[in-house]
Amino acid sequence: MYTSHTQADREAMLKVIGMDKVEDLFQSLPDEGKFPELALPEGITEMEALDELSYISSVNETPQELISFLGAGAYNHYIPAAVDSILRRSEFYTAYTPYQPEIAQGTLQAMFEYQSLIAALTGMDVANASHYDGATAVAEAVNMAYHNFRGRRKKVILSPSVHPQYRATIHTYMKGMDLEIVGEDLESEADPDQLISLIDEQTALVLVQYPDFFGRIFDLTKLSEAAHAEKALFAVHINPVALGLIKPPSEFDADIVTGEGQALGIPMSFGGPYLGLFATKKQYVRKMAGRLAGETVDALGQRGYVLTLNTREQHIRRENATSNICTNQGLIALASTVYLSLLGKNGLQDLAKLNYHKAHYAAERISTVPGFMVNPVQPFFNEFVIHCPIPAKEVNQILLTHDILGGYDLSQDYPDLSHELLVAVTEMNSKSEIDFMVEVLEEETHD
Amino acid sequence: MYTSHTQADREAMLKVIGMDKVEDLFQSLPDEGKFPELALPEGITEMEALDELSYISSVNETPQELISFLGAGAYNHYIPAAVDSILRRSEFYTAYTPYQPEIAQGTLQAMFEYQSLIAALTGMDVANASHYDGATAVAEAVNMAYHNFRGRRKKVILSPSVHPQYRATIHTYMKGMDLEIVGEDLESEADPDQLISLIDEQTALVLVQYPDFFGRIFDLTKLSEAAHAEKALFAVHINPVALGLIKPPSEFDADIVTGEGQALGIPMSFGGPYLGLFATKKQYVRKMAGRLAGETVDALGQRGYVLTLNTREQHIRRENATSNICTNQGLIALASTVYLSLLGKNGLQDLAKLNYHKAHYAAERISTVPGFMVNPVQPFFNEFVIHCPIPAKEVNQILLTHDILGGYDLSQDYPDLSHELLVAVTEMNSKSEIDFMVEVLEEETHD
Amino acid sequence: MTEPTIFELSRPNRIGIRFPAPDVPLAELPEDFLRKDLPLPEVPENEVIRHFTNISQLNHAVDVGYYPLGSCTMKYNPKINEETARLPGFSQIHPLQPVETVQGALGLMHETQQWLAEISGFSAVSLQPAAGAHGELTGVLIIRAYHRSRGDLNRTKMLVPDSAHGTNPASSAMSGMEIVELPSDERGNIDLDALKAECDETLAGIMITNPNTLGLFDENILKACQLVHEHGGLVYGDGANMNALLGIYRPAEMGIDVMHFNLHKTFSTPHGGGGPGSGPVGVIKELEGFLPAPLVVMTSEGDDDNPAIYDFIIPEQTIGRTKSFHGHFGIIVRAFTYMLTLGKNGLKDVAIYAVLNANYIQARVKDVYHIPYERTCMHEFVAEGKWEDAPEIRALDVSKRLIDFGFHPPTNYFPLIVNEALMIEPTETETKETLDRFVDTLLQVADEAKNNPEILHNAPTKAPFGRFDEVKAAKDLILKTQLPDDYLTS
Amino acid sequence: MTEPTIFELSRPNRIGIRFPAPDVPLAELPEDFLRKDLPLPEVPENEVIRHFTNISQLNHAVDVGYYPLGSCTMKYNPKINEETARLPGFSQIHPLQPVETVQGALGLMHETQQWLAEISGFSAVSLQPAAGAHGELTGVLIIRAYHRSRGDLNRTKMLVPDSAHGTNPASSAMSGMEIVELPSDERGNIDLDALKAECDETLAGIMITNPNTLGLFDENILKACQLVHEHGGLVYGDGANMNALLGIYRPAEMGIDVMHFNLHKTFSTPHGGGGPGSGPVGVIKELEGFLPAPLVVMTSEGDDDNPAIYDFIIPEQTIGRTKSFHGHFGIIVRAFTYMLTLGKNGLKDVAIYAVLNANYIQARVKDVYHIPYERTCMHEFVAEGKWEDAPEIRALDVSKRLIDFGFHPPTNYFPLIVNEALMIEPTETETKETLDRFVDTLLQVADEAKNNPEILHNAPTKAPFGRFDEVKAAKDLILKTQLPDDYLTS
Ligand SMILES: Cc1ncc(COP(=O)(O)O)c(C=O)c1O
Ligand SMILES: Cc1ncc(COP(=O)(O)O)c(C=O)c1O
Repeated sequence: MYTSHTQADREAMLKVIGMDKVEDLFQSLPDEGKFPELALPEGITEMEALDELSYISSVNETPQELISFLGAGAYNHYIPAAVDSILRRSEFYTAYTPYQPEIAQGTLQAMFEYQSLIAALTGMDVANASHYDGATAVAEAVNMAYHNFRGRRKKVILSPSVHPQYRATIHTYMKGMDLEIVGEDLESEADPDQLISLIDEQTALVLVQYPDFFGRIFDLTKLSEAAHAEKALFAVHINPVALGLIKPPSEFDADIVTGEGQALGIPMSFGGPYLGLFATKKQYVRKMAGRLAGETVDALGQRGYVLTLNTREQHIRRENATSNICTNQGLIALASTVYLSLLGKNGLQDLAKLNYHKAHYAAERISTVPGFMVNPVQPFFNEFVIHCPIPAKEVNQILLTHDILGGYDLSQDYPDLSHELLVAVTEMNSKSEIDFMVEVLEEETHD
Repeated sequence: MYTSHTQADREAMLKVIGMDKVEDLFQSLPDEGKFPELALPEGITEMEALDELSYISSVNETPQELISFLGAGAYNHYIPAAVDSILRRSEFYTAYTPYQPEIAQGTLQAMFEYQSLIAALTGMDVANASHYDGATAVAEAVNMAYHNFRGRRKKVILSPSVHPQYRATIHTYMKGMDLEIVGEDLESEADPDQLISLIDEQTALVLVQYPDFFGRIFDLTKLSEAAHAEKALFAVHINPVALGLIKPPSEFDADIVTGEGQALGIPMSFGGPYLGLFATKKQYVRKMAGRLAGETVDALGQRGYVLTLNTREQHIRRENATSNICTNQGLIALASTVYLSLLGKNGLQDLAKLNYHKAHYAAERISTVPGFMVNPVQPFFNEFVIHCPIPAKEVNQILLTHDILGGYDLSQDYPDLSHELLVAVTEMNSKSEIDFMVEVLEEETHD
Repeated sequence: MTEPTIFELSRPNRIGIRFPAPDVPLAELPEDFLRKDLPLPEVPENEVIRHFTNISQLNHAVDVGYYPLGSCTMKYNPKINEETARLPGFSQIHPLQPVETVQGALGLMHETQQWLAEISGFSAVSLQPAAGAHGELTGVLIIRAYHRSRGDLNRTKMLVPDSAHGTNPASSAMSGMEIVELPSDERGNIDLDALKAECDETLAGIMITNPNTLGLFDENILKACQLVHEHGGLVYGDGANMNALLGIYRPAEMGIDVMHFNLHKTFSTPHGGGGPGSGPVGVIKELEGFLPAPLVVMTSEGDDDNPAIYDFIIPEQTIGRTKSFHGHFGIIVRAFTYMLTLGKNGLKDVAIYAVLNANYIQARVKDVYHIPYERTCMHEFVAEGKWEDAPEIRALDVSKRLIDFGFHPPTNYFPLIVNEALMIEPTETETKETLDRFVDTLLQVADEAKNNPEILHNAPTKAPFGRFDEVKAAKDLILKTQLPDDYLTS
Repeated sequence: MTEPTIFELSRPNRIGIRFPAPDVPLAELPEDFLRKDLPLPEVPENEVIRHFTNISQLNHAVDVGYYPLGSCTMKYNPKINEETARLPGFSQIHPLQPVETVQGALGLMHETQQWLAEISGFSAVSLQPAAGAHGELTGVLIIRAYHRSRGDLNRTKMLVPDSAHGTNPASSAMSGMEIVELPSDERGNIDLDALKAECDETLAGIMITNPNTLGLFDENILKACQLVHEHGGLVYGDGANMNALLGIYRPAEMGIDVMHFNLHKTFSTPHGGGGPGSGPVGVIKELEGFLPAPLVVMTSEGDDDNPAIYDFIIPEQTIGRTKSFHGHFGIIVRAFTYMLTLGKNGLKDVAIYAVLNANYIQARVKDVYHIPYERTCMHEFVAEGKWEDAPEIRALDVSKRLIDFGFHPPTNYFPLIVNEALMIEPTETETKETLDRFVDTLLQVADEAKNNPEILHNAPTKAPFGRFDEVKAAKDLILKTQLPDDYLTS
């Protein structure tokens, strides 16, 4: 299909090789099992494939068909057309990792700018060129902290209000480490200061999310101080759009900042590929995993960029590398780079405020429905928990009959939060969508 | 919105100019009517515009929703993904006409290849870089023939089976010429040889369509000979996909070949932008309108291309130019260039055959429905006329209730063909679509 | 840097895209008509992509760098416009579908007609013309039809200023007009005396461009139009320069009776390396009936419960059809998207900043480049690329040298009334920094012209290609790839 | 050629995209948490586009030219895959939507799992891993979990051949394994004696790559796997080189128990300048229960009237979750499109022509470039970039010189067991003409190495940049744009 060997080519090539037929190329393979008859269909043409895939995709229901208030780690944001127009440039998407900098400055400069933007956004000294997603970025923070103390500190303090899937990922990643995780068994909606009492000299890392999984914004100053008092590292997982409005974690003296970059111009795409943000302080740069582009000059004195500090990485250090990561999220990082470049300072601020105002409007309106309650005290960004008069699962079912995705049913991860629904509101939700949801709630839960 | 002047920029610039405010720039304009308050809305953001346009577009019904057998000059063909991926390269689409060849070889080489492909497809010596569409290409053929005889021959013979809209366009274009059009008043489905008796020494041009508007394929040898016997020019308007299967018009010794290039990888897009193909014999190249790229070398001896024979064109020759055309269909010509490059010899042959077989299957099946008749003798390509037992308009109405666009109701242009429907079948129509249409016809016209 | 042609990349039996095998019984092929050979190239998809990707990189383009090409309005082409035009509901509809299945498309066309009418002050707009020149042809044919409808068969004289774009006389000639060229006065305006002298009973009209191709707003415009009207003529407006007037002044107010727009200039639709464009034509009330057919109208306004309903109509005295179907719909979608996003204030900003940018460059270069008609310009201005103390330098040399700095040169040798013209149109979408870099380079090149003319003569040296032998091209007339005789089998 | 960074292009109060004003009443902002400054660049859309367009042109890429980078399978990325992945029904769905609203997505994932299982011979496949290394981590954790489920807590020794990719030992180390490096024998196979010596009751398993990173099919593979199995270990397969085996041989048949695929190599999904990838993991029956959660299953087969129904399940003994959500769905759509278009025969052709191309290049260069392990290779081979009569030349010099001819160099310095390695993977999508041009250039460069070594040392000179000072980069550690102090206000 995408091969182009003519009969003549094949014959000429075999002759040079000194073989009669292409099957001879596979003489060193075991005879048994060679050339299996695969139980797969024959290939189809591009035109048929598009037809089939279009059909399959049409079976899914998108925000065109469903009003969506689902967030919980993936957000429906507007993606400027300019972002995809750059991503479609095949000089970017059909290039490999920039191993030959003389002919890869496009990729390298984009990486360097990505690092610069993420550092600026998080307030940190340095950012790497990406991890797979928010979950693995968080897991790599644990990995980094563990190795920072050469495995000698054996405790990680993990807030229960870190995304449940990220916590699950940490548990998987740390299977091979001699580490204990504490904190998750606090009450589900514990506030960060409740973690302080768990910190001790065995603590390698204290890890919280900001805004947390429930959308709440807490002052992390005390927690950070407490961690640092015991010389533990302090890691904060952020929502990058929120940082258009609220203080960066650097102001809490975070040592590591991770984030899920999907909100920065990446389609929801059923969960991936997303973008793991990872930034740290300069002093930890050699402990950090992942690729780094660094500025330098070429033989002509021209400024340019190369992959640097490779000695941290698996292809040089093998089993002693800071991580096993090799392929990262290059193109997705580029998308976020273009996105942040377009929005810039004022755009991100405006966007963050817009999300904030819409979410607060929604929260206020929903609170007016009898039986529904939103915590009136704790500041939140664009996501919040509503306490429902009936199980959240049932609320969602009711809403779905009206073509609304109500939110994330928290009982899936927090058995005690059976009546709690996590609702996200972005710039994509119009006032009338919010009003419609409130109307449905009013009508359908009224009895 | 797409301007980027900051307050500081504006002030600095006005200062250099020596003005106080931007309004001063417009001092030479009449005061009355200056700075009108337009009754237009304020601008909206990109996100809102996409929303609005998406909504408007969703009101239209596409071949996703409707099974379509509509042709009559615009065809639903499959467009390989590679075509648009090249069209989206902004080096192509944000460039102007290649006036500076040193930095426009992309456009110029693409033009040269387009000319080469159209010449190869039509069998002609030379093709220009495009006209607006099939209709205007045909009108330019008349224009060229008129000027070829310096206005001394005053008759154009036009077959009634040339697309009615093209004929209408000719009538508009020739308003300023001292020309008479004959032939159109023959019986609607007259065959080309019926035109022969109209040819005389006053005839500048004989113009037919091949396959004709009714989809029919005729041998044009005699007609061509008759035209040439009177030293008239002979022009043939073609469907480029048909030429994958049938003889090129060069085999009938055509002097001018025009065509609608939309079938070559251009979306139907409600009628435009399309692509006017225009090719001729070498001896007429200086009479031809439109841009031409020609091969040459640069100062270093490198092969390259420039716009050539500009002396035919309006920017040099002004009122004596061969035509007024300036902007043409550059990017659309590029689309067809990529399309033809992808299909190549075998692809275009396969496609043409596929269209042929499907159309013949449809014709045969429809002929089995009582009261429906298809001319069983005359060869056709992918389009054919069915005679219906009731007015074609009613047939279409019935089909539309089943979400089928039945075809083109010929009575719109040929009052005598009130029960005739022009049906097109392409590779996009599956056998089951055809069978479904036949089923509906059977059920609904049965009484 | 020479890239093989697509034909040279061909090898027998390769293919870039396949089609399914027929799912129907095979019909007999028409033996008498079968084609014997089809000398098309045979190239796999990846080679096709590489080929066109590689040659694309040889182009300068707005997305690559600055493009101050006079008269062409090389503004930025917003990416959202490319997306809306590709929405399946727009790109996949057939032009002959029953109107009830394409109400969205008709509504969009109707709205576009309304926007353009409001911007220009005309009473009706046809979207049918495919480009500027096509709009001119349409407009002049409307003028012709108007006179003929009044029995004025002798009104066939069309006045065209010497500064006009070549399409103006060419379009008039195609419409059967006799062209009389009008001189410009020393301020670059229409010479009123010369105009007056031509005003007789054979006068069909005048084709004016205002701002004219010198980038100047014609100071005699009201009088000129009045004169023409008084003598029974009509005024055609070449709207290529509308970028200077959006929200500033409506052409219909000057006395223009028919005008074309260039959506591919003023309304940001991409030039595509030469096209496609779109050249809607606006007319005053009296000329509505002559517009080309069909035109979109709203047949029912709609209300809260019912959408508005649109249809095509044929104006009573229509000049007919100027092309197939309904105009360049895909381009119209882009332009409509653009207008929607800008709105009335955004449109006005376009003109203000286009004019500000032009005057800024003019002010910064005028001491070094002679401006033959120096006054406040509109969206562009024309300088001369020649100096007494650089006798061997022509405007083209300046242009070629600019290429070495990554700039697209200005328009050369147009308008014809300026010697060694450098026609500079900055457009509104460029930043001050870009303008400054361009001006600094212009100044440097002027200096080189005098002190180091060889650099200019040899330029460009930093582009992928050096200067081309245009004479050879016209002499050899190689207009297609030369295929070897055994092309089909080798 | 240096392009300013996006920060350097910034000017206060410019913006590239705007958002609508709130359509809701404004809420009070959380004063205590408000950010004071946000040092992001301020750049209009056209400047952003120009910037990224310009830097993109500094890249070599598959769509620009040949890219025979060993171990990376830089095959052509079909354009249709880019379209299907962007269908709104795929790109716009939320990962946590109720499964009944995303049956298309689940069905596609299930089909992909089935195709990969059939191709590889494994009994189940998880699509969760994000890349090859992530698949390795997943796989090794499965091996770990398997041993622990049997109470084999001491099985923590992982054997890794010295030719292995760096991710192999790194992944094992992350999973808490102790790594023991195994030497290769003189034919490039696993050294069976060395293997035998390590087979004890602490053996967790072995990580093999077959074809290995020399591009050779390991002739000892069946014995090696048997040995490991006999001693209670499991065999991990690094599937990065599956391009050689599609439709030719199923890895599960060799005795591999767990393996990852690289969809971004074998299945044509684009590399994106470094990612994203997708690294599904296949396992034998016994290991199914350990796969990461969630996994897609068909809960009802469906019939003529009812579609099949799909759901997520959590395997009983799952190692857990290795990332959020369900894997790189957007990449999976591309790979699925690719498999559909190829079908069983097309997949087999991929392997045949990948191997044919590699052997062809090897045959043509082997007299000039020493091939340390010379035998019929699979989809790639490793040559040495050094000669006795060119003592100052290293493989890197050969690579840099190839750049001058428009080729991307082979992989350098990997695998580590070859001195001055040039690892060449032609891929199946290249034409014979391209291979010939590449070979001719390799031969010319070898000649230059001996007769004109300076050319190689100075190369590249025809790329936009010359060689970079990597030491300076590591010393200066400038890892982000250096902003002036007054960045926010200047
Ligand atoms: C002043 C002027 N008039 C008319 C035209 C012709 O427009 P088009 O090229 O769209 O036919 C142009 C475009 O080059 C122009 O600049
Ligand atoms: C042999 C081999 N194994 C493993 C990997 C790692 O795969 P990834 O980069 O997808 O993590 C690679 C890719 O470079 C490879 O070539």
